[in-house]
Amino acid sequence: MTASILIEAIQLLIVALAAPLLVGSVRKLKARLQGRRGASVFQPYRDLRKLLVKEAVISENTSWIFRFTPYLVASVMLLSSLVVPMLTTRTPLGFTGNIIVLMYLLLLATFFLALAGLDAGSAFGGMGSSREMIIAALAEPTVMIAIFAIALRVGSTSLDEIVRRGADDSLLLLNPGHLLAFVAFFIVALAETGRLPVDNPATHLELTMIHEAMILEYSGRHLALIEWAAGMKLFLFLTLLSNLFFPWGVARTLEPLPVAIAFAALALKVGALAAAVAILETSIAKLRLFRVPELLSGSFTLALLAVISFFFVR
Amino acid sequence: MTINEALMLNLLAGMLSSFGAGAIGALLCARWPRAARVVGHTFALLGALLALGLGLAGLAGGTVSVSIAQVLPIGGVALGVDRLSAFFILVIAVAAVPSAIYALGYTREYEGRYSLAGMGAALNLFLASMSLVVMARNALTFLALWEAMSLASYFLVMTERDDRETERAGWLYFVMTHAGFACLLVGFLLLSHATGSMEFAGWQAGAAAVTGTTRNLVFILLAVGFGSKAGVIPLHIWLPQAHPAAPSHVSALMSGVMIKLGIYGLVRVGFDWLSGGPAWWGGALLLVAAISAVLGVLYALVEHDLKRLLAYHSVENIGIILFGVGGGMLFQTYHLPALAGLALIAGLYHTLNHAVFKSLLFMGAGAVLHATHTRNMEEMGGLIKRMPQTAVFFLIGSVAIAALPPFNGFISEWLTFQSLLLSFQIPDKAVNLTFALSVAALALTSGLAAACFIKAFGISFLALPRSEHAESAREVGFSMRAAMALLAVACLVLGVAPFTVLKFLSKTTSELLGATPDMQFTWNRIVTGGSFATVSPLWIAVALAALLASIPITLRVFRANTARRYYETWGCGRAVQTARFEYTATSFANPFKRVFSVLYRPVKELAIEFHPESRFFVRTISYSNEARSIFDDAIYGPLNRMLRSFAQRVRLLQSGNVNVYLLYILVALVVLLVIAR
Amino acid sequence: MTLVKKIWTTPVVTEPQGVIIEDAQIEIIARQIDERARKLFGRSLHIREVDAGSCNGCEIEIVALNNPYYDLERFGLHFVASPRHADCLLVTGPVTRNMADPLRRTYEATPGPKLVVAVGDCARDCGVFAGGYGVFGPVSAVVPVDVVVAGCPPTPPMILSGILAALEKREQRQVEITQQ
Amino acid sequence: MILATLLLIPALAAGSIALLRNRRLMETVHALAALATLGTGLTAAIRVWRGKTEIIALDHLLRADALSALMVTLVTLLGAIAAIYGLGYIRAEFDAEHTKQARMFFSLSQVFIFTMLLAVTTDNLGVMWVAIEATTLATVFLVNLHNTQNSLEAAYKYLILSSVGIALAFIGTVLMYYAGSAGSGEIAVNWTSLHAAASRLNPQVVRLAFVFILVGYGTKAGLAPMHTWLPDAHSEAPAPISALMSGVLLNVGLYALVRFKAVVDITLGSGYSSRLLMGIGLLSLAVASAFLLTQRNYKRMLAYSSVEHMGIICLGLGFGGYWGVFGALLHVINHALSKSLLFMLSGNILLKYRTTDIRRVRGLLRASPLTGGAFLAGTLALMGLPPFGPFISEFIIFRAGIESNAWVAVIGIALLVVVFAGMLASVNQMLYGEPPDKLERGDVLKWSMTPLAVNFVLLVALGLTLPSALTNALKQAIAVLGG
Repeated sequence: MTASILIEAIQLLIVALAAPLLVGSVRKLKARLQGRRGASVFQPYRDLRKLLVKEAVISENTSWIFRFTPYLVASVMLLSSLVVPMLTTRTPLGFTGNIIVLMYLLLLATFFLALAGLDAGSAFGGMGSSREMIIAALAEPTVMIAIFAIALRVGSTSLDEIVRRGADDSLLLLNPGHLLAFVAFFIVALAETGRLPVDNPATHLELTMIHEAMILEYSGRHLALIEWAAGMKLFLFLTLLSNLFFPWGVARTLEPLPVAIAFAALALKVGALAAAVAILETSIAKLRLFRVPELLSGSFTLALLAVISFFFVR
Repeated sequence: MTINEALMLNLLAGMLSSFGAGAIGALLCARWPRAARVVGHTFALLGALLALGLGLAGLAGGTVSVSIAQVLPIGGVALGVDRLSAFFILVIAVAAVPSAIYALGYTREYEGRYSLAGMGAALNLFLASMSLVVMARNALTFLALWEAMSLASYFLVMTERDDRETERAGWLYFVMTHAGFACLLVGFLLLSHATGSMEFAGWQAGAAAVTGTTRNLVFILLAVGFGSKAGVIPLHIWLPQAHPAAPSHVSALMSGVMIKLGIYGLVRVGFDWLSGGPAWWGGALLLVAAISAVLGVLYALVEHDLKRLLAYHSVENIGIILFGVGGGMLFQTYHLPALAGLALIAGLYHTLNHAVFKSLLFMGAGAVLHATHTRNMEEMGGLIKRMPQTAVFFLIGSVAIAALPPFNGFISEWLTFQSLLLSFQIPDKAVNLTFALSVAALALTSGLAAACFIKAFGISFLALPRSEHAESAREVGFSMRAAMALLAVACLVLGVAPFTVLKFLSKTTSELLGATPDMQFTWNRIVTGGSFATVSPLWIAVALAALLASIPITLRVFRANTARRYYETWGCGRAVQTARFEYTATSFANPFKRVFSVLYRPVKELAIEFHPESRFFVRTISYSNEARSIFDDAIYGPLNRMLRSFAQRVRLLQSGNVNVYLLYILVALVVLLVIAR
Repeated sequence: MTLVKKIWTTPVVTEPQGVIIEDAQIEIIARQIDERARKLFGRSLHIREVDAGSCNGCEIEIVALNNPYYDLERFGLHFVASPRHADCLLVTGPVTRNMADPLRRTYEATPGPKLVVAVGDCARDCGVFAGGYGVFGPVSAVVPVDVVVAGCPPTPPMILSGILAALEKREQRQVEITQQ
Repeated sequence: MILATLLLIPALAAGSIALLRNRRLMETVHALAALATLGTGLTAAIRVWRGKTEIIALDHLLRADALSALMVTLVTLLGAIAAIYGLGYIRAEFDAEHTKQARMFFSLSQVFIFTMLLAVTTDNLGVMWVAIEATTLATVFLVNLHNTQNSLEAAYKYLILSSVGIALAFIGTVLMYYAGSAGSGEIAVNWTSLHAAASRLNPQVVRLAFVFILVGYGTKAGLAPMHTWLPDAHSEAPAPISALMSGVLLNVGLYALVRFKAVVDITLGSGYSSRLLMGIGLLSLAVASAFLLTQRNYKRMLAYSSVEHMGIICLGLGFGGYWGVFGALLHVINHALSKSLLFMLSGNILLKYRTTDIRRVRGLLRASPLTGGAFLAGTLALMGLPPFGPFISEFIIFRAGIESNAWVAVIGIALLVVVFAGMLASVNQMLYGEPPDKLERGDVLKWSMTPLAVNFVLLVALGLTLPSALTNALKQAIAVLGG
């Protein structure tokens, strides 16, 4: 019991603390790929610390929704970090919900973020909300079908079960459905976390913004929470991708050594995925907004193929 | 606790006499509108409370059967309560109680404008016929009550009768519902002919003997009849007309409850009267569910009339419920009763949930309408500051209908997902694929629903008021807020403590299917499909609350700057911000319109009037972007035109010329003589 | 593929810290900024650029700060899209009548603590545009300016050092940076 | 004896009114005669039903069995209601200067009642034929009571078409008689004799005869395509007369038809007449639905609705079997009650709005709540909604239909939906909205409307329950028809 609580605490801390590092690393790698030196990988921590000491300028038009949202979004991400199996196949709080619960929790955060975007009455915010929601809505079927594909293979939608049974299956990567589902989920993860080619996290042009446009009004600690939450979301998605599809090294017991190995494995896997994200972001351009549905329907097709392949291979 | 029949009977009698007293009392007070309002709604409330008791008692296992041979010929009136009936009585009551409370305040401004006596009578009649129709135990009782329910609701829709739009809405509603009734009539008559009984019990016993075309025909007819009441696409067209036209508490009842009786009928058909059928029945329901859910929400997205938007969401939610019902039927076909139970529970739970949050939302919309006198979202905005409590209630309803934790919509949608995902146990590839696509449709629906309610809440309640009406809006009266508060609390309770309902529902479905559903649950946890999935709604809520509380504390501990300064919205330094800078509902929906343009087939119109001196100065711009309804264009429009042109042609027969008339008689004679030979 | 290859073969063009190629100042300034900014903004400074009527000469120089050669980001400096996110306003150009109010609003919209750096001769004293009918006045006539960077246009290193100066002299208003 | 009295009262009343000059006196005689007729009629009917017997008078000239009793009840009951309503209506319509019209109205009304009573209580098919022809003659003048161009044209058409129809019916009757004579020697022109000899009739001739009778009496019953006179005549006649024409007279035509059907069914089996009746019933429904869908005149709307309901009754008769005929007879009652209610109310509306154009009647519920409310209830009843009688009778008819001829029943139900759509649109238009500005609020003819409460109460009662007395009465009537 103590060990489980400890593991939960560790997971929470990992997500909370490593998220800015992950963001920093992706940025650093991107800078290097662009031939720049770039900011330190720890720059996001500095940004957050600075934002916390600044005052918050809040639009007069806003309501409590605007102020409440950053806290909610951050809380949702922290809660999600307790649900996702990171180091061990047994997350004590895992029973709070399966992967569908996780997806809906994330949608809750998006919901409020989009509301906050509308709250100030600025055209940018509304635009961001509208765009964010169409992408979120279109990504949803792919997520669910990809989940279905995984669930079919392991016979469960519980995150623990998926990881545990996946780890037992040595021929995992030979399964075509598995790989298809992975690619589909990866594309969706990019869309959900606001990465290229769906959204450019570094843009300055309001008219091309999606996520940024929604948070254009935020400042000070609110902005800090939202940036932090965005980092955590990226971290969570990369963790999901790595542990659901490549559950290597995840600890089966709560003893220190396997957990330590799991930690290292997690760092490696997430690092590799982060590198993949960075390379992808450097090598492709952002899609026009109305091209994004095509990308997402492509990923949906892949996910559906994964499901079909299960039924026909079975 | 055992519930004896006397208690049930007393509750039933009490309920009916309250509704009766309400109806008659309201009519007697026709000269005193205020008295009519109070009497009508107070008795409605009392009756609804008794209905609540009846429903709960029935769910706890109480049964009752009443039959009065004297009233209605051919079998007389036969009523009975089993668990399924009791559950639907509960659904009715759960929406009816707050509606009655709400109506007390809401209808105050009707005094002197519309007939409150008629309205009070119709409301009581409506509630009574709804509660009774689910208890009906033979064909004629059911049909008579079903039509009485339609009639009462038609009167309620016609309350604000000065409006031509209301007139059209009432007409369309009643005609559609009557067409549905005609289907039911034929279906019932066919079934009773085939089974040789007018009693429902007889149908169940004799259903196995009904085979082939008749069986399928009965199913199709009943599905169409009940589907038109439920508002499934393409039989939904009356819904977005009638619900906005009705007074808001009536919309709440119609949308929250009445359309659910279509679901009740479908459940009865599928699991009781016909008890199972070929796979295509369930498959067809799943298809209809997917179409209703996705198209329902898509039409809602481009709708800027707040109440009409909600009405389209009812279409969507009926689709979600049908995923459960249709899935259940498919499972039953493949002899997986445990899964059928799970799917049915999901559908029924969503039925209850939808009743709760849709009533809440309609009441919220009603409060907004009451305060701003408009249903057009483009004229709202900023209401969260002017009507803070209503805003909170509407927000809770929005989050619940968007199926987000920790509210009730989430639980039922989660259960629906689980039941659909567990379909892999069916050894048929085509069916598997159907389910997979249903999963996708449901997921798309939930995403779009979230988007739509961001629009609905965000555009109506947030930012600056878009019109003077919205500017001068005030919070509504106590009774209206109290009603909404009740429902908002219900949303939360049903969301964090689903075991309360699941306990009853699992018994209900066991009674219906003869097998325990494939799920276990305790007070804090639901497990489906062995270990297929778990959820602990209570823990999610608690953990979320705890984390929410901990973040500000943590920030304080780390001495974050807590200073706040209010300043204007950032608009690139432009001089003033007015509501015209805001993103509108139209613009919010535009990306959706473009992405799904195949379905919307939008008609755009851009008219710019230039300054006479120079084309660079614009005087006015008007832009409109309307979505067209495929169904109007493809089905109802042609049908209507066909009927009318047929009628026009037939009218030519009545030329006014006596010679021609005589010719008709002659022709008739000759034709008959030829036939007679 | 060619893109990946190119990325692979192109060396890092940002000048390493400690090697002076063209202007020894950059490095010095950078290091100074590093120290100062750490105190006030924790080595993170987000900049919002405001063109208050400039001929865009200064903008070209400012944009150059973002390129791989100068790579402003490595110092924790970053251009942002909204004054709400910014700590520092970089104002260029003589303030035209139409831009005076927006500039003031932008300043107000920026959460404190905040800096204002006026970039270019025009921002300092309206430059050649002084007295023009559309000109309202120098930046300091509209918002409190921490540092003025002279030059038409100032070089990127000068702008950098301006930002540094701003960090140093927050209490003393109006510092001028000129080419030595 | 009672039958003779029954016929004598209206006959005498008609004669005496024609001689009277005092308007009040006319009214009194009219009302009293109607009530007396009602009393006598009910007594006779109850005697028939109670004793499960038939009353024969005047050497088989008059004969009342259970079916006649049913018709007598309807004629006298609605006759009385229309008479009392008519007092107020005629007062409002014709002032002191138009006493001539009033006298004509009262007197001819009594004649009309007399002829109808005669038609349903005689055993002699020839007399029945004459009586039915006489109804036409009595009503023709009533249709033209206002003596306008429209009413004259309507009356003219009515006369021509009904006469042609009745002529065909005459041929049918003669053929029937011939069939009897040819088959088995001499028989009387009495229905009883014909009925008794039915099994011995020449089937070929009977076939032929029934077609003539169907077309002939069908014209009188307003069945399509012989209905063309009906909308004109019914909409032009004064409201109380329209009420009787639509509510009762059509049924009298149908009554004649049914009498022959009973004979024909014995000769040829029920299939033959069933097919014809179902066909003509469906056609009536279809034609009526088309006209109801685009109707602009509310009196014509009610008239077409009568065509529709006659179609439904024909369907019920055609479906046959106990329940089919039961439903049809019950529907006869229900239709009579609701249609007469509505036609009388349409009189109120006409007095109030001075127009029969649906589009110009707005806000009826607001302008005259009582009339509007009753009109709404009546149309709901006509459209077959609970808790009114027609709902039950239509249900029974279609139940019989599904069991005997499902497709016809389904088409019938579908056509009813179209009818529903059409009527609802018209009624919506009339009842709701803002009444015209100049119109003053309140109901007209308040006290004359009181007897309408009888219609209303009976309609609701028949919608909620089926008293055993009525069931027994109908059972006996069905027995007469050989069902």
